[in-house]
Amino acid sequence: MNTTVMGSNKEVRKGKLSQMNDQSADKAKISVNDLDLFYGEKQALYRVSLDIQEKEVTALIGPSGCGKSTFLRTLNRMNDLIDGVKISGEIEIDNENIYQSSDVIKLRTKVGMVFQKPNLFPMSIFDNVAYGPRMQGIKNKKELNKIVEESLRGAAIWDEVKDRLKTSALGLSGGQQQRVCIARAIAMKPAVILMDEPTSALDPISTLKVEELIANMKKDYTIVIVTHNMQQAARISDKTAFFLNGEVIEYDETSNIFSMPKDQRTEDYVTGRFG
Amino acid sequence: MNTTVMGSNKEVRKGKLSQMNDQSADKAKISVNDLDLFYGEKQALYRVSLDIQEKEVTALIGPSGCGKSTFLRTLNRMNDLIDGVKISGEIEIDNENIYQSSDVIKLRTKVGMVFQKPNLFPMSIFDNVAYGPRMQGIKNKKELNKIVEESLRGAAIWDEVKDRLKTSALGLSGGQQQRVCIARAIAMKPAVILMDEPTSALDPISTLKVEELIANMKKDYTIVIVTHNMQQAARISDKTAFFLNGEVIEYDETSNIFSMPKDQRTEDYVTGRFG
Amino acid sequence: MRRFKDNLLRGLLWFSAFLTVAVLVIIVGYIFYKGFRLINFDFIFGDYSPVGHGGIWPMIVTTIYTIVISLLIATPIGILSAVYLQEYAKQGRLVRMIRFATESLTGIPSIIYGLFGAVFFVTTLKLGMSIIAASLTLTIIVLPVIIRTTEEALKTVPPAYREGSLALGTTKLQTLYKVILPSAMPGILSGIILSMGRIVGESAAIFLTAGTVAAMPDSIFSSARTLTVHSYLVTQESGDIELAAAVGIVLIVIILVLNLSATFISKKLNKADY
Amino acid sequence: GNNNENGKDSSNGSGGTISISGSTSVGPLAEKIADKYKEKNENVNIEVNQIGSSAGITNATSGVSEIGMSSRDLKEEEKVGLNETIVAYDGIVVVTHPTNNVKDLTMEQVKQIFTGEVTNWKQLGGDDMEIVVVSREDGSGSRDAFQEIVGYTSGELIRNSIVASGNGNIKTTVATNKHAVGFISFEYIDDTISTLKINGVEATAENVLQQKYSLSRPFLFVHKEENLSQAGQQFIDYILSPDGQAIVSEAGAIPVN
Amino acid sequence: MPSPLSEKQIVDIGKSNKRKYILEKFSARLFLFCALLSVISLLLIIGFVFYKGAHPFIAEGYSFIDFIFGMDWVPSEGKFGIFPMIVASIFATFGALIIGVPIGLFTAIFLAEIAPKTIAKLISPAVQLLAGIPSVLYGVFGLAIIVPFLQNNLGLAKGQSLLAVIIVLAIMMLPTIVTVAETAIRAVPKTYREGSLALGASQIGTIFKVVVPAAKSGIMAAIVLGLGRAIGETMAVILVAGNSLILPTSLTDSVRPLTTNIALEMGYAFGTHQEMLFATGIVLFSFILLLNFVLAKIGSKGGK
Ligand SMILES: Nc1ncnc2c1ncn2[C@@H]1O[C@H](COP(=O)(O)OP(=O)(O)OP(=O)(O)O)[C@@H](O)[C@H]1O
Ligand SMILES: Nc1ncnc2c1ncn2[C@@H]1O[C@H](COP(=O)(O)OP(=O)(O)OP(=O)(O)O)[C@@H](O)[C@H]1O
Ligand SMILES: [Mg+2]
Ligand SMILES: [Mg+2]
Ligand SMILES: O=P([O-])([O-])[O-]
Repeated sequence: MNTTVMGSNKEVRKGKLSQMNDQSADKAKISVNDLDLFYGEKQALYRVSLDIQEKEVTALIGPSGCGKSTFLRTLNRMNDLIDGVKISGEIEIDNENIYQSSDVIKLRTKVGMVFQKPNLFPMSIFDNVAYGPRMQGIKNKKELNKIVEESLRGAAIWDEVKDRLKTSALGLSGGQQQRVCIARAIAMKPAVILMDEPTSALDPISTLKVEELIANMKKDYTIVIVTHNMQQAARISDKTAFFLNGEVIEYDETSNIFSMPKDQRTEDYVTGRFG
Repeated sequence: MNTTVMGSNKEVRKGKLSQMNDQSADKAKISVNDLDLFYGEKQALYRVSLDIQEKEVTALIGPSGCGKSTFLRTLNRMNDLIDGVKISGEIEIDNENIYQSSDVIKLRTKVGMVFQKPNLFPMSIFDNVAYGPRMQGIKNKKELNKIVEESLRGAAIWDEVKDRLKTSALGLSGGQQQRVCIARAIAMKPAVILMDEPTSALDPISTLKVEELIANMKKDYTIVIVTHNMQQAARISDKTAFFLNGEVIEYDETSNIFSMPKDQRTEDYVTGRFG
Repeated sequence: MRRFKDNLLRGLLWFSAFLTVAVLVIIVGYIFYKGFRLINFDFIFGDYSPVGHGGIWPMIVTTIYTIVISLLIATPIGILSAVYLQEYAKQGRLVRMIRFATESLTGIPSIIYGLFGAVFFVTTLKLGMSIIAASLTLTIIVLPVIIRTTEEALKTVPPAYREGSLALGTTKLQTLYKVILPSAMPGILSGIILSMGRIVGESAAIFLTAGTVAAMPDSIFSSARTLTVHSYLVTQESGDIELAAAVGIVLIVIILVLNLSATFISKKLNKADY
Repeated sequence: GNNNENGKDSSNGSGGTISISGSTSVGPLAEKIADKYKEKNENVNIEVNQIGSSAGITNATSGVSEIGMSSRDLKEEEKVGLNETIVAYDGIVVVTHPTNNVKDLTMEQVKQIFTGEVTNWKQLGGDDMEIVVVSREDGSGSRDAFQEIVGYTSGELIRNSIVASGNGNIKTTVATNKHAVGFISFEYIDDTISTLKINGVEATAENVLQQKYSLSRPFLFVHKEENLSQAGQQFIDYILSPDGQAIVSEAGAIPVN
Repeated sequence: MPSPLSEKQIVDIGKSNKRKYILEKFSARLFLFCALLSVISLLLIIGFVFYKGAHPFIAEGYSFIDFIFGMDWVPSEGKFGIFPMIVASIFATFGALIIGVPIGLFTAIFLAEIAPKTIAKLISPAVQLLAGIPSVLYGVFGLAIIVPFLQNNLGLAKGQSLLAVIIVLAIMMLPTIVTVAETAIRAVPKTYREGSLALGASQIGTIFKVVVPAAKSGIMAAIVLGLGRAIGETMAVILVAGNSLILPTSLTDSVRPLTTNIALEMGYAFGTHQEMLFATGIVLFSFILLLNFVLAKIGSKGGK
């Protein structure tokens, strides 16, 4: 079934995209077309269309409540969990319409996520990080140990927790918890990682480490990150999308967005003159 | 009783302070001496001593887990709620030892707080903001309306919520929630406001607004703010304290901390070379 | 004024707790005071005889049978029902209906359950007056208790746990038994403890379905007498309050042991998570 | 479980399970006799369920139990297909609180008490205090018999009488209330309550047998012919035997002679 | 970082996902089925009670109005009026609610919020333990202690009374209400308490304005379950109610609630009498449904 859907969608997609963004049409890892999203009666996203390139970091910026988190959460269908959410439009990842395929599990294994607030489980640090791999059926202790260590190192938290892996993860400070959350997502080695202000609770040191990490991961992974920190967006991202009231106002190379935005509102926002 | 305590304490305090910081001895709004804090066995603060001046903004910076939040929470005795917390040393606010006086309620009315994670109650927005004043016995509808509007305006959130004051506060986005939290604290018109990374969930626009607000409030209030954002600390604070592993490494005028720190570790940290 | 109100309320809180504890202490004290004299090895472990006070070992065994069987059936069904209501169902007519049904079941007097069990399980399903017929009846009685308490426990699990787990590509089922149920465990357990209490305390529903045969049951298809039914008959027919109280003491000890083991198990479960 | 089938299986020998259910008044007596009987016939198992006369009769009719016990006469509608055997008689005695100094009543006075014509012990030669009447529940064998012999109907029973379920309940109620008067079966007499003479006659088994004391009623075993196993028949025979009747006396009930 | 999954593994995951989805679907059905079992049970019980209880009115020509509003209950004379019992049931239930709910909730709040940990750790299990004490023993206690107490202190001829029923039921509700409500209150997130306290609210203010409202749903559950216990209780009530067939006019009158009427006579009832006891069950049932309905209404109103 999937194949037919894929085939037919591809054509639609190609057709659409060729009008907009010729050279990147075939490489787009994630392709969003005309996405509308409603929370019950309230519309939160308006005709959002954007192509996210593979092995790049895409930053989503915009004022609070503009729909960044909402958009991010459609990419791994986390909004499915909320009652009364209606979605129209198309989202394709690897040329597959994620709302037509029914394999949400595969989607979410492929598209990892780090949330705005740390949401560790009431388990040990080790079990938190090993959670995803275990659920995929990895039982081997050595392998798990390896995954957990790598992931924690990757999230720049290994040294702080290596002696207390078996203690509750909820005893950590906010920043520490958030970094374990990142480790937990990394442990799944997803293809795409969605991050919703992952560093908003981190100190500059950890933030830098995570930024470095993101820069590193970019080699293999596609990353979409929501951030309120302009500098961060400027530092780490390749492309930036500016959201306002549920619409994408401008989407371009990060350097363009910050140095020569086309839209007045973008300029106002990135220079802090907005509102 | 208070007067005697005050009298006797004053002398001790003066004696101590005169050795350290003569000219500000009499003006210190909050004076902390030799504060040790333990979570059960684990020591989280080591001999912290610092004087916080009235009508100034004092920023607390330092890497994640260094004890900033812990310190902040001793100032309004929020740590009393955690089992197994042991405190030694002295904290005086307005020359009154807050751990000797038993009137925690008065202390907390005087010392407001905004937390790291938004923690609105499951009530309407209006009821959240009116909560504190109501608890103080204010029943008059007009008065409450006025307080709520002023506070929400003060937290730069009025326009976004004025049409939905009676709906649940939990339906707001993270940033919106945090700003309502600030409004809730402002509504109490406290003398001191403690803020634990109040803008970490806000976009730059709201952040700027809140920073402006803080600058404004400084005229009347004493503000202590934990932040991970160096720029923010530099922009808004008069004094900055750098924490590391539960100790205050350096405490000075903000300009000094950022331009000519005395301690190598401070310098490393503020320039991002740390770790 | 506010102070005064606070102090008044605080006083009421202390007073209520004191009252509760006092009442409970008096009741337990009374039961022990009345029945303690009869407690000895023969009374507890001896075989029943219709003359004198008789041993109560067959009733102890029957009581344990009913607890175990009813809980074995009711606990999974109850928990899964609650899971359905909280985690799976879309709020709608069906859920309202189920909820209404469970709530109504809590209010039905046990005598009606007894009559129903006697007609449905004993006669229609031809189970005869037996431990199994009583256990099935008890299952229906405690089902709403387990459902309701489990639902409440599930509600307290933060949504962030669900999101966190699902975002890692796990199924609802995995999320359920790895994250949600473990963090809801204490609440579920208190529901199970309440249910045990209800099972142990039941008389009307049991004597109509299991009967009152005062002999060691051969199997779960035997008719038999539980401790509570025993103390009921004794109170009702011979007015021997000492004997009823002595049986009560044994019941209290059994419940105590069950509660402690339930708590122990939950601690174990929690440990296993770390 | 399938008592019924067990019973049939054993219809050739004298082993198997005999299931008996019914009256809570007859139950203890049946248990005692069964206990003795089992000592002699080890391969017999007797289940005695005390669940009320009506339930016992229903069970005997439906075959859930082999034998039903009743402490009252069967209603016409209940009689269809059931055989009755009187296995004992039971005396009923009027009881009061031990401190009550009224010790003897006429049958007429008993009637006046229970119908509410007399409401103060003073009127009966006792202290000046209200009478609290304690009766059994409607349908109880004891109550049926008591009312019939004393000569009043349920409709005439004083309205605010306490209604207690079971002999034990009446006993406890009367034993803890100085005002109270009730009636219980001979089997349950002890020193927590005081027993009254009726028309000057002491409530004893002898007096019942000599027909001097008229408050008594039969204890019945009922069964359906086709459900009664050989073992069951043998058990009924045993009860009616001198051995069985000796146990009846011992238990405080009155033998059938 | 190299891609962690080889081709083969990816295929495996695809397969196991299929299994997962099948399991997922199956489990959802199973859960629904479990949930429906309660409905089925309820329907069976209702069907059974109605089948038995409606018979006299449909087939034997008894009037339902006379049944509900009749003042006389003399089964042997064919008089079946349960009005006094209805009144007794209502008084007993509300009386128990009025006493038991506040005391139970306040105790729960005390244990969850105020009591020192050591004390709470001692009392909570003790209270749970009491949920398991058979109702007969509560009845014995009521008969041996409460009834004489009322009789002596209120100067009555007999202590079996509406008041005794109310007290015994209130006591019996306590363990259920305390246990369920305490769990619910403890589950309220700490951040709510912190937020309120940091605003200078007193501990008591915080408890009553933030914590208790946040635990509302659990508290309603506690009340519903406690009420269920009170309405469904028979054995203890039989012993202390007196079971007189009079219309109660004061707390000291002895009464016969609907449940005791059923339990008291069912063992001896036959034919129409038995059916009328089932009809009593129907009335009781309607009473319970009505109460649940009202509570649900109150619950959703408080939720706004
Ligand atoms: N579950 C929900 N139900 C109804 N409305 C919602 C829900 N979640 C979010 N919204 C609304 O949708 C809009 C977009 O919210 P979203 O959380 O995506 O904003 P955001 O850009 O992530 O903001 P922030 O930077 O504050 O996190 C907001 O107006 C918000 O109030
Ligand atoms: N309730 C607690 N029990 C035990 N240890 C705690 C508790 N709260 C905090 N800690 C520990 O105390 C130390 C200081 O924590 P604190 O939350 O004050 O750090 P922080 O500087 O605010 O960090 P962040 O920037 O991540 O919020 C950390 O090592 C933390 O693990
Ligand atoms: Mg967001
Ligand atoms: Mg902190
Ligand atoms: O219990 P009885 O039927 O013998 O009164």
